[in-house]
Amino acid sequence: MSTFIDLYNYWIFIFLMMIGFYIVIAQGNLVKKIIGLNIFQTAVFLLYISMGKVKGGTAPIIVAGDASYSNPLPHVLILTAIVVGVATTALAMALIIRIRKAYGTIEEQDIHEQDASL
Amino acid sequence: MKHSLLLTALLAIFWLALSGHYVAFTLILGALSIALVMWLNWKMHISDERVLPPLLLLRLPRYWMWLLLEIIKSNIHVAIKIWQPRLDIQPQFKKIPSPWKRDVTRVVHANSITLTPGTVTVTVDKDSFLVHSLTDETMQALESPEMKEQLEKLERFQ
Amino acid sequence: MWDTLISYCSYALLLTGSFLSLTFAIGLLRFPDFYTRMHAAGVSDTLCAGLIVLGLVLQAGISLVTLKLLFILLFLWFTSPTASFALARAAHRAGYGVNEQQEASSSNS
Amino acid sequence: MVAIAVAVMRDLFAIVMLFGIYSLLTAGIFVSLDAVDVAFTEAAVGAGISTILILSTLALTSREEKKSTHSRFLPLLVVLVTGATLVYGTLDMPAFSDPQAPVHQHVAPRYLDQAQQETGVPNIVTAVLASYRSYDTMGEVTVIFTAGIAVMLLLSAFRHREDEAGNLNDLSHHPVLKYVARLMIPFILLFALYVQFHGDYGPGGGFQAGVIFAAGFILYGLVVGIDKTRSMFSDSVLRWLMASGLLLYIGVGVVTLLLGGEFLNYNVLAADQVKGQHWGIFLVELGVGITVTATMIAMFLAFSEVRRPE
Amino acid sequence: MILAVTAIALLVAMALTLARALLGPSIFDRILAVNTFGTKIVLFLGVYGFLTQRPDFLDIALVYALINFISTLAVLRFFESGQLVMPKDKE
Amino acid sequence: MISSHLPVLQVILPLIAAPLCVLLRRSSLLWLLSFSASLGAMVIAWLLLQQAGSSGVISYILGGWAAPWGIEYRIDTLNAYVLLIVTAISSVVLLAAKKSIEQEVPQQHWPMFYASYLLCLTGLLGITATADAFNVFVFLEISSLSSYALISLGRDRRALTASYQYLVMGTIGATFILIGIGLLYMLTGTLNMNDLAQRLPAVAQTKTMLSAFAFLFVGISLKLALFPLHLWLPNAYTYAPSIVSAFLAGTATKVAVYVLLRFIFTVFGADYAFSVLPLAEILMLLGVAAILFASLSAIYQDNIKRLFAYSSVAQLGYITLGISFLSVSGLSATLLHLFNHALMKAALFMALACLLYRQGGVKFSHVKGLGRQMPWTFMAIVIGGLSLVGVPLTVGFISKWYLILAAIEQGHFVLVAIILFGSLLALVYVWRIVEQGFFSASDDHTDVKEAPLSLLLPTWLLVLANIWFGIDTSLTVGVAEHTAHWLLELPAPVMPGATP
Repeated sequence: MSTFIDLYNYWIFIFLMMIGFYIVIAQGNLVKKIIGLNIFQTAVFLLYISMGKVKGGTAPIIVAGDASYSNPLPHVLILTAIVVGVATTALAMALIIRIRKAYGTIEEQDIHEQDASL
Repeated sequence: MKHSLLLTALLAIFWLALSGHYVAFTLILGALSIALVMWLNWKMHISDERVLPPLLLLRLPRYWMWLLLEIIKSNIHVAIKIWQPRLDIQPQFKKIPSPWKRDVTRVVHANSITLTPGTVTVTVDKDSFLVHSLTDETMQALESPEMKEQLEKLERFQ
Repeated sequence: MWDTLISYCSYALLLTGSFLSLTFAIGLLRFPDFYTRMHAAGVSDTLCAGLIVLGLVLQAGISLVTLKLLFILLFLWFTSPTASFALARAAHRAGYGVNEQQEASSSNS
Repeated sequence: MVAIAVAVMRDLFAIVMLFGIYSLLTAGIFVSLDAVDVAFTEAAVGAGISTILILSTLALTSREEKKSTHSRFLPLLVVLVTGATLVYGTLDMPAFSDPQAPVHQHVAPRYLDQAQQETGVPNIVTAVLASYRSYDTMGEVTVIFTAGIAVMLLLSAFRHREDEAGNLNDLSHHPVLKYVARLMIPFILLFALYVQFHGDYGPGGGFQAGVIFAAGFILYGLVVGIDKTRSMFSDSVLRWLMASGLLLYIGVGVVTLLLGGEFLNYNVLAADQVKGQHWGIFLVELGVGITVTATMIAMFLAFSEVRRPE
Repeated sequence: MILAVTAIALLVAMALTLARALLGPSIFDRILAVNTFGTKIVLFLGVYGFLTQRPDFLDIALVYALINFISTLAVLRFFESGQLVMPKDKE
Repeated sequence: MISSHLPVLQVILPLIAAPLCVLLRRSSLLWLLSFSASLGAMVIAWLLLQQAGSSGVISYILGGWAAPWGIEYRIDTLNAYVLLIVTAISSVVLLAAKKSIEQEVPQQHWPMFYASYLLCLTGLLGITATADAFNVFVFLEISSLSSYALISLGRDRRALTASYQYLVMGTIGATFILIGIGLLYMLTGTLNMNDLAQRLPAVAQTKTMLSAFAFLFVGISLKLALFPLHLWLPNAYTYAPSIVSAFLAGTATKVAVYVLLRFIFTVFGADYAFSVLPLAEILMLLGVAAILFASLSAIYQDNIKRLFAYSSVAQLGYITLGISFLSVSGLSATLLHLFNHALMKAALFMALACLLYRQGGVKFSHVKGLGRQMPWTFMAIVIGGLSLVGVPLTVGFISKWYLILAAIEQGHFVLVAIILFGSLLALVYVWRIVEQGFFSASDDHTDVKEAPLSLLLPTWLLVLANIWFGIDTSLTVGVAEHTAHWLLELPAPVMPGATP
């Protein structure tokens, strides 16, 4: 039982990740898929940040005096990952706009039907 | 010109307040940053006399004091309405006149109305606002001569 | 003596602020239509914000933090009514609820 | 909670709003987990840029989602398997926020103990980002750059012609907004520069500053008019800025190479190590800021100028 | 102590606002809720900074306020331009 | 002085050229810049291979920070070899790019096209050179984002959906990899691969490590287009501009295979990887499934590009099959096939670029009877195809030979049969093209000319390489065997030609 409580942050992360992942693979709407992807990625960010937390620590900006700080490395990694995430989102959105122009729809199914009928 | 000086001064204050590191390097960076912002401002016509009339700044604090009182009064009023077990509100739209010549005054007027709980400016027309009000009392407060007086003073001070 | 007075003042401000924030959140849920909710939410946040920020200012004493807090407050007081106003205007232009009977009941917009 | 609602709802627009809240909440959680820099970025990106981009896309496509007739079984199974793998993995994880966890024993302590002496930067996140792992950060700038040119590549052919641009200045005949925005933009821009140059001391740095700087112009574009913003930032100006930021970053690396150090070893930039680090970090952060600003503005403009479907 | 009370009050208020955002019913209600939510989170961050004795994180609160404002405007822009006029009645 | 900085120059050279491309307007300059950057990278890769062969592992610390704190580049024969493959293919493909994109990509997009191409190259090289797990993720995304952009440039509107599909699956893959790296970091507190390898055995019993391994494996498999996760590949290759198909087919999946090898053998260690999960069985099963299903699918395609895309999935099956034997000859087969498949697929897709240049399409209906009008192009396809089948005197033969050897060594005679059957299937689909080209009644394209020299030359360069390395195997087999020994931690034979 104690494991369960000790790890609660990770359970939250897993829960969010599963929802996000589900949206990505189960939804037919292209925009919504990307939103799901974002949720999925944000969940992973949460995993990283959680592991960097130290009990009683504060943000890793050194101040005078003795203090314990949280681990800065995951923060750095996730900063990079967030940027990568937004870059992917932007690119996906541009693609969706083009797809909509080419097909007139942003539903996966309609697109498949149109392609199949060619 | 006057305006540029004023804006530069304000920006400098803003920078100094934010920075908290008063060594030569950051101060030089601050000066460069302000210069960059002023250049962009000039290039893109973002802010000019009409947006930030220098004289207004002198008058504005007194207006704010008055407004603050109004806000507190109406806040209490609305808070009571919310906690009342039975909803006792009279939502309504009304046009109220806003005969001000200058943009600044009109903006201040419109935002003052919105800031005061219980009333919201919905649209701004040439010489009137459409206002939505939660109750009769809040609407009456808007039409009080006091508000008009305060705004007139503002208009004169530009 | 002076310190205690200041901290009591600050506590009073903070508590009133929190009380107001709760009040308006309840108003947000209780009021029947969009415009009235707006009164509850966007508008009243300004005082609630003011009280809390002032409470914090008293805690901080005279320092750069105070200035930053005041900037935040000023910023909120500039943007919040502007945003509310823009929202109200958009809703109005979209033809939303000039007559509130019509929509208190339904979800069509 | 929010995430479930996102999964269930079908009004895409509402979903985006909720997504904004989700982002803000996540950012709040980051703050409570001491990751202030990350929260800074997530707020600016998730609640800001991503939301705006997704909204622009919705405006150009459609906002109602059709009911999906997909089979839900297979996706659910995949998700459950993934989740189960993770749950299985968590069983042996060190407890949350345990200071004895291996993560806090290796590599990280050195950053916390020595980074300030070695780089002269009290914000360890900045020190690691811009010095210890600055090569990663260069990759990050490259990713942003790539996305920027990709968006230009995809959307530039669908640009409005000048005469059509008229109906785009939506909020520009909105006196109150216009006024407030004009009043605030100089301060927003200055604030961005402050964030840029104070990343050493507090949360912030090139990326966040770039986003805020761009946000200033996005506000300008929203309120005063897209075409006015465009006249300031033509495609070639933006490209030039995007490339120069990245080149500045790489350039610092090349200079350190020529001075006899390893790539991006700032120590060789000045006689004194801390001074060299200071200059190096300053310059690469500037590079990041420039590229990010230009890319964000470019993306915003590209999305805003796409011809609307009839 | 008082700070903690304030923080909790703000959290409760945030939860209630979230409920409004989820309930809707109209899109404007949601935007309103999001906007209010943003303000609340700004305040919360301020209080939290004091709670953890690191008030120098106010910059983040400032950024939140800024981003919140801009994204609200961005949202509204699409209504003003008649783009996403009004949703057809759902379902 | 230069020689000590080669590892980083390898990646930086194309990276510097990319933003410069965006600033240039003249198309000849653009091409020249890109080509010289790529060629320079190839020369560096060659030098690195020499260095790595003679002096073992080359380590380069970036930013001057020692390894677990800073990021490190570690070049050994394995990644020097992959670097050489990637840069060589890239350079040859770029030779033809100028002509080909003139027709397939609108002029306004050229600067961006070259920039994306170089960024993709940078990303692939970065993944290969680095010894830092998180750095892999960053460069993976650089290459992925630019390849999404490149694919979406295809003229068919399906290029857009193909790119979108690839984006979603690629991002899921990358995020899985990110989760895996995160879990590993959680267990050890380090991101450096070498450091990881030293610290992981201590935590080898944890469930967390197992799930980290599972996530990494699935994530990389998505990028690698391993059999059930290959869905993005056929569309992406089919609708991308032909230059892009040639480049990606020759490089992207190869690098993914490299990452898989790197994680399995260097980070986790073969002992761990093959004992906790039935990895050998999984890889073998998926490899066999890929060979059979993808080859069968290829037979039923009427678009030649798509046909070859499916064939790529099948060839990746051979490559993973080689890993599954966990023996020197098996791994040698994998490594050889990395190189050889890159050569043949690049050659074939380049030949298709020639066809596309003249005919505007590569369906069977487009190529009926063209064998007489475009003999050189078709000869290229035939030789490339034969190499795909595995006919002696071509490179395809060498790798299949080693693969069969490995199967026999372990007594998997069923697998030998399957490999031979796969070759038979390959023969069928290659024959279909030949039949259409030479023995089908020519429609009314008597006026179609042979492809321009600037396209044919690089194509034939690759074709001749196919034959050359099929006959003179000293370089490839030498490197592959050396590396295979090294991966399995057996005493390695001296690499031929590696003189300091």
